[in-house]
Amino acid sequence: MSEPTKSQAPVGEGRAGPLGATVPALRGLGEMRHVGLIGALAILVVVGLVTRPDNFATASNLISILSLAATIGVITVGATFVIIGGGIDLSVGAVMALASVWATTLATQSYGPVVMAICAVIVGTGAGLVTGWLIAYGRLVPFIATLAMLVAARGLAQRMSDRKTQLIQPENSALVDLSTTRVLGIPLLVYIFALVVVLGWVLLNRTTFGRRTYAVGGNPEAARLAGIDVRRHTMLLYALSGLCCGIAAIIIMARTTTGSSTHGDLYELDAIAAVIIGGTLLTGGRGTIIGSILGLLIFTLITNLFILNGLNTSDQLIAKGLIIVIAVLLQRRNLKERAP
Amino acid sequence: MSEPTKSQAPVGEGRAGPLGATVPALRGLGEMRHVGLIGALAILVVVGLVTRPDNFATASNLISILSLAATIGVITVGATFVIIGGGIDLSVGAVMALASVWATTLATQSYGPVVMAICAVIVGTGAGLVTGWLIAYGRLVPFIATLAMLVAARGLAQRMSDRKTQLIQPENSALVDLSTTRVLGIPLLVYIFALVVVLGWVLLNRTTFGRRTYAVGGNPEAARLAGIDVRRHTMLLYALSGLCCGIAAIIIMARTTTGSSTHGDLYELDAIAAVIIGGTLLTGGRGTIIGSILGLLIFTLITNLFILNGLNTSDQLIAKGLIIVIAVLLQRRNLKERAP
Amino acid sequence: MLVMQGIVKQFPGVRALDGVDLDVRAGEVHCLLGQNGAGKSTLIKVLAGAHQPDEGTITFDGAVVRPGSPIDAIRLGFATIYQELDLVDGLSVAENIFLGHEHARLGFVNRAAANRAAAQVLARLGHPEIRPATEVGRLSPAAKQVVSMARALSHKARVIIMDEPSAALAHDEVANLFRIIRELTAEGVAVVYISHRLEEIREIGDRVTVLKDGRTVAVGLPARDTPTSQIVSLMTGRNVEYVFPPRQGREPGEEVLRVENLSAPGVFSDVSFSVRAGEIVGLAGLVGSGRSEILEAVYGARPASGSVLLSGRSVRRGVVGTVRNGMGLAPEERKAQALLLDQSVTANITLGTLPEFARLGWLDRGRERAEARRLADLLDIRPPDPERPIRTLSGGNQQKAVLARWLLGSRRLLLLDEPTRGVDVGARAELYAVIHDLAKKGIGVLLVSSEVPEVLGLADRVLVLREGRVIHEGAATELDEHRVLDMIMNGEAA
Amino acid sequence: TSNEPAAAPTSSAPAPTAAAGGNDQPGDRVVIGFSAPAADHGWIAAIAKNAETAAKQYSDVEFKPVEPTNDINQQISAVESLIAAKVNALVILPNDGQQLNQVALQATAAGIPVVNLDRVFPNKLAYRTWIGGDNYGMGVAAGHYIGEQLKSKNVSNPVIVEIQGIATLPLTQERSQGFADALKEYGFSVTAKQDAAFTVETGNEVATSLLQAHSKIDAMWNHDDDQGVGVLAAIKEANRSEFIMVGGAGSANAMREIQSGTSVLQATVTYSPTMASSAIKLARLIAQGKGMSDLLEKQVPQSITLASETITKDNVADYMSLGFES
Ligand SMILES: Nc1ncnc2c1ncn2[C@@H]1O[C@H](COP(=O)(O)OP(=O)(O)OP(=O)(O)O)[C@@H](O)[C@H]1O
Ligand SMILES: Nc1ncnc2c1ncn2[C@@H]1O[C@H](COP(=O)(O)OP(=O)(O)OP(=O)(O)O)[C@@H](O)[C@H]1O
Ligand SMILES: O[C@@H]1[C@H](O)[C@H](O)CO[C@H]1O
Ligand SMILES: [Mg+2]
Ligand SMILES: [Mg+2]
Repeated sequence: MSEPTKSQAPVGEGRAGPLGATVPALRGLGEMRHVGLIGALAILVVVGLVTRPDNFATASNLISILSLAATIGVITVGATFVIIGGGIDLSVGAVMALASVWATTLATQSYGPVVMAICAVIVGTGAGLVTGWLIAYGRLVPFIATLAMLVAARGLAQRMSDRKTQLIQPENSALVDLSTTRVLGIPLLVYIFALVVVLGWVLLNRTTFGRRTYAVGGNPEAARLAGIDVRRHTMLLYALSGLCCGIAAIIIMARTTTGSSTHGDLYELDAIAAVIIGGTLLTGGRGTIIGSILGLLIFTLITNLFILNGLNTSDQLIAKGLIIVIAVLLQRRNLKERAP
Repeated sequence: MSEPTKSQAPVGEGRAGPLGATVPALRGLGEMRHVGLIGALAILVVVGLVTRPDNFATASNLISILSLAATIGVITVGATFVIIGGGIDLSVGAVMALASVWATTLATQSYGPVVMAICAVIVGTGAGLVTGWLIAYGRLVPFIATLAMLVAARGLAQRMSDRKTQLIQPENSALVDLSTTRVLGIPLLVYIFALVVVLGWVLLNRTTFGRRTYAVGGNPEAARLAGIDVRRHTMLLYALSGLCCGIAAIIIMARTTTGSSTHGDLYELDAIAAVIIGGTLLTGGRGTIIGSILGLLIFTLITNLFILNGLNTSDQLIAKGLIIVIAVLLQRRNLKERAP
Repeated sequence: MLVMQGIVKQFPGVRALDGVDLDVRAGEVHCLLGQNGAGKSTLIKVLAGAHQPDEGTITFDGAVVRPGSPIDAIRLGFATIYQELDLVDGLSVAENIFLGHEHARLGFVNRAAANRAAAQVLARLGHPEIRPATEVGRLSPAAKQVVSMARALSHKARVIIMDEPSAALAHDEVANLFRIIRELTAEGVAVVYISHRLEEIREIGDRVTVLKDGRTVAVGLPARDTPTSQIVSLMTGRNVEYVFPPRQGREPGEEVLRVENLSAPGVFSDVSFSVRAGEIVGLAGLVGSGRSEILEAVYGARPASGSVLLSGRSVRRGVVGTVRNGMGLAPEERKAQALLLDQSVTANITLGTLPEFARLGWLDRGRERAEARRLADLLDIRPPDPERPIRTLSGGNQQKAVLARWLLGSRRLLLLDEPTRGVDVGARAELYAVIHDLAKKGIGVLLVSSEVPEVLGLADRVLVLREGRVIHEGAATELDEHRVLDMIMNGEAA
Repeated sequence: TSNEPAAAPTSSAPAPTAAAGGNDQPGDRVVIGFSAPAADHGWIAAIAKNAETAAKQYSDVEFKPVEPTNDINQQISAVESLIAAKVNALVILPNDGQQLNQVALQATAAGIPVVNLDRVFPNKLAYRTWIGGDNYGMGVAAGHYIGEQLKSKNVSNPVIVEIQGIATLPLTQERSQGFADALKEYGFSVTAKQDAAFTVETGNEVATSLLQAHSKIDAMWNHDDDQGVGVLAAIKEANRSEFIMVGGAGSANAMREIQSGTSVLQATVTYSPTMASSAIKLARLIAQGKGMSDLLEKQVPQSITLASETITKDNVADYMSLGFES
């Protein structure tokens, strides 16, 4: 996903003045995109309110939407970094599964919930470092390296767990409390989700690490010439994604009270889809955390509406396909489209 | 003003020495990559010969490997075009499923095997045209448009089949004969596979369509300014991919004697992985059919070896991850790597 | 202060540098000259830590240094403006300027400080109107060039290397650039300056080093006094000057292009003109005056109101239609708009006329290769191997391939946007001859160039543009450089 | 195999029999929530269909299914939404009993009785009643059938091949255990084992390679008749017939193969999706506070395990009406 200069710079798009100033209409486009997403969300909310007036807008339903979104949400934050940085991470679901399994083996469980949580985070970050290393220093294409990690991590998770679902022991139920304990009526894990989003936003928008991520993804050659250690940065991006998978593992363990090699199946597709619906380009160099989260909420909301309205699966799938298309058309004018 | 001095054209004659001449090795780099893949295949073959001397190298095992590879193989040919053209097609498995279901409804079956085959091809191509249109003219990002098609096509397939597996009726067994009838000891469907590969190769390497595919994927703006109808071409690429899915549907129907909405699950990942292992860049503009097919054969061979050796799935997965990494490292020196 | 000795750099199949020497003094403008592909960019990339030399030493302030990476070079005090614009489109102007050395504390960027500092540098460069918060992807090539310069200035560098900084700049901008260079040298900074425009060298340069075929052929010649003929013959091994073929021998024929009331809001308005067969029409104007946009609109690549008639008939809008009807465009930004970097020179040359090499879609590859080879020889594209990937060619040779694309097939009208950007003196003469020959064959040519002498020397008729409007139209012979510059800068219609 | 000119149209949901007696008389209106995995194969599809058909028979039942999904996380949310909607009873076929245990506990705590269908919750507090098949027993039945057949043919050291469903499900592991235990009684063991994910296509792929790995096979047990369609196609393609094959679950297609007498498939061991109809009936009774009228107890029992029966050419006619379409 790298090619530095394939900038399909639309012939003389949006220049102005002698050399400098931009046409104002174009300036706001970043946020415009979000307006599209928010519009799509709003429409879904209206549909919810109309079709299920008494179930949809309840606090409990909103909380359940957020809890549902939390796992993939945390992963999506990491995926946004990787994709802006010009990469892709297919291993997220599998790494989360591996972290959940490792953290719930009897051996790990004997050290108590804190160690379990730390274990999940370390396993996730470690797996991310390995893929990151393969990509940055081993020169593997990200698609292949993370696909290999996907396959290997699932295999390892199955092997560790002997393909059994590992229950969290009663003495470690503090971990499960993340899902059952509520503060101000909201489960702890939703706070974790929110915290990861906020930290991710700050990291991306307010730190050199974040800004360099755009450079590494947008034009790696330019980044290198500017003195950025592109390889190290690339590796760190995957480690960050792995870290998010580790945190997601904690959440899924809390929600399901288990660690399992089957957790997170196909999360990679959902996470990537959310990032892209959110306006991040697969070619790297552009994108926002807020967009990704909005994209994810759209997905989650669609599912929730389907559940509330008891549609059958086939119709749901067909409708989902149409809604994806419509949501994207709503936020359509993707400035840097290929094939102009 | 003096006369144009073009006649003295070959100015820096001397430079032909150090600067001018190409080292032959460089020219062959395209094939070098294939040498890596062939090396990986060779190693797998040796492993097969050593571990299962009497089962592996039998004609019937080789044929069964080719039969296994045929379905995704045909899809991979289409996927290679789409990816070289700078796109991606996640809908392949679902479109194949839809084509197989449509072709095996009672209504279609009443017209006999030829109509069934034509139906599969038309449905596949039609679905491809729709996604292609959405991408080229509706300006949807390929990832999103084909994801939407994936979801919708599966839904439609489920709806049409009422989620049942549709058996091919005895009177239409001519279709199943593609899998059971052998010419020179090789099932007909393997010939279909071979034919698609050859035609795909010719189309990509010997026609204007193929050449334009590289241009559209490599630099769409340059292609447009060179007078290529980039949109139309993009649409046709997806139609071509759909066509391949239709042909793959015929093969899977012949092999399983059924049409089903569950056919082709996750084929998109396998096909894309094969294409990328084969050396095609996800950014478009580069790649070969031969590479993709070699990549696919490596995958198929791995699975075959595992099953011949009675390995369980977990170990298979771990080993697969490692083998992918090793295979790619073997063909590593990917000229256009990021972060040089 | 800075000495490079015996530098050798080998690429797969090419020895780009074959023992180069360079000696730069503090406070001087040291010019690097050489034909396309002579190794200038490669040499400065070695200095900038972007390439590692295979042999040779670099001495800086008396000590041997080895810039192993761009960071090392920057730390040593070398700042570089690269030939290909290397900016990150998705980041703001300020972020690009300070990329890699951000204003930050504990990893947190201080955007206000960065924007302030960027505004200062831009003001110093004479471009306060470029706002630090603007996304770089939305700037014009010229503005990007300014940002690249700002980036180089933002380092407290002792050596500033500029690889064809003026290629994307118009006349007034170049003057501005020179002002900056003089300020820098006055402070003792050394500037290594690469350009194909000899008159620039004369104006700003102190000493000249000439490269040919990856070797140094002359060191430290005085920039002002060395005769042009000597420089040219050092570079090319023969004696040519900045020459334009004579206008005789061409008889403008029927009208091939008629443009009426072409307007695109905010870009250009009410543009009308015509081009006849065998005629070369030049568009002169400042950067940003709308010349490229007019070309693109004529070509059908950008929406505009008004009418475009080709041989009296209106063509279907859109590039596909205009190309089919015999138009061709050599665009301004070759990397972004013209080249398939991964493909061979041949594939790049034949891209616009593929149908002419095919029957029912089936390519005749033998004929394709033969034609490409013929053109590569004609334009002296080097290395003379059309099967080589075009990305391994130097900038000027890539540009020749872009032109070659439209020398194929039956074109009636060619639109050339900065056709000699980055092309060396020797090759320029060849390109001029080729353009002239095209016109002789009855092809109409519409030419945009930021070099006024080029427009005046090549064109039969000149349109002067200012802020999107045609302010003068007339025969080239009735104009001189001075008058054109007056018009485009001060708007004085004659 | 929806295309067979179906002899018995609604075969899989047998009409309520007279034995149900007064229990079928309308009672209090109850809302029954239903959650199951995505219907990506015939057996699960039959489960969903049967549940719906059973619910429709009662005017006092409002059936409230939620989006079937194979994602645990989503199934948890789906069940949560049913709890929030305050249904009167829940019928849950979890993707994984252990992982949905907590949310079932929540339902029970909220006063909603849970009928656990098929895959079992580990904590008995999580459900009121469990109804499901006997997975271990299924393996045992398959093992005995194959053991008997091979014994009677005096085969020694037979090559026995097993094709599992989804390897990670506990029920798969139970089935394999039962199979191995039964074979042991004859002195036999499984030669090779692969999992095939319950789909026609994976069944076909795995069988294709397994047939290559073993040039002579004596017996094969395939856990699931849905994937069995693909397995049979692979066998036909390889032109093999030297072994006997036993299926699992009891699909109509498998029964037709058995009946034909020309197929390698000679038996199948049942795991009937009719359990879904029964689960709905049980949920209704529980919600209405009724018992099962054939039993003396006033309350519905805590667990009901269906027996796994062996269908062969001899008795296939009796079972035909219970076969579900793949
Ligand atoms: N998409 C656009 N929207 C608004 N204004 C634009 C757009 N593209 C170009 N412009 C404006 O049109 C004018 C002409 O642009 P441009 O710089 O390409 O002209 P040019 O004469 O070809 O100069 P150059 O030598 O840089 O090619 C400028 O004022 C520019 O700001
Ligand atoms: N990355 C590379 N791989 C292979 N060959 C290269 C590479 N970069 C440059 N070359 C070759 O090295 C030689 C010198 O190229 P360089 O770019 O230094 O020329 P230049 O003097 O800057 O020319 P121009 O004036 O056209 O910019 C050329 O023959 C070019 O083809
Ligand atoms: O137990 C069932 C079946 O036996 C079926 O074959 C697959 O899904 C399981 O839940
Ligand atoms: Mg250069
Ligand atoms: Mg221009």
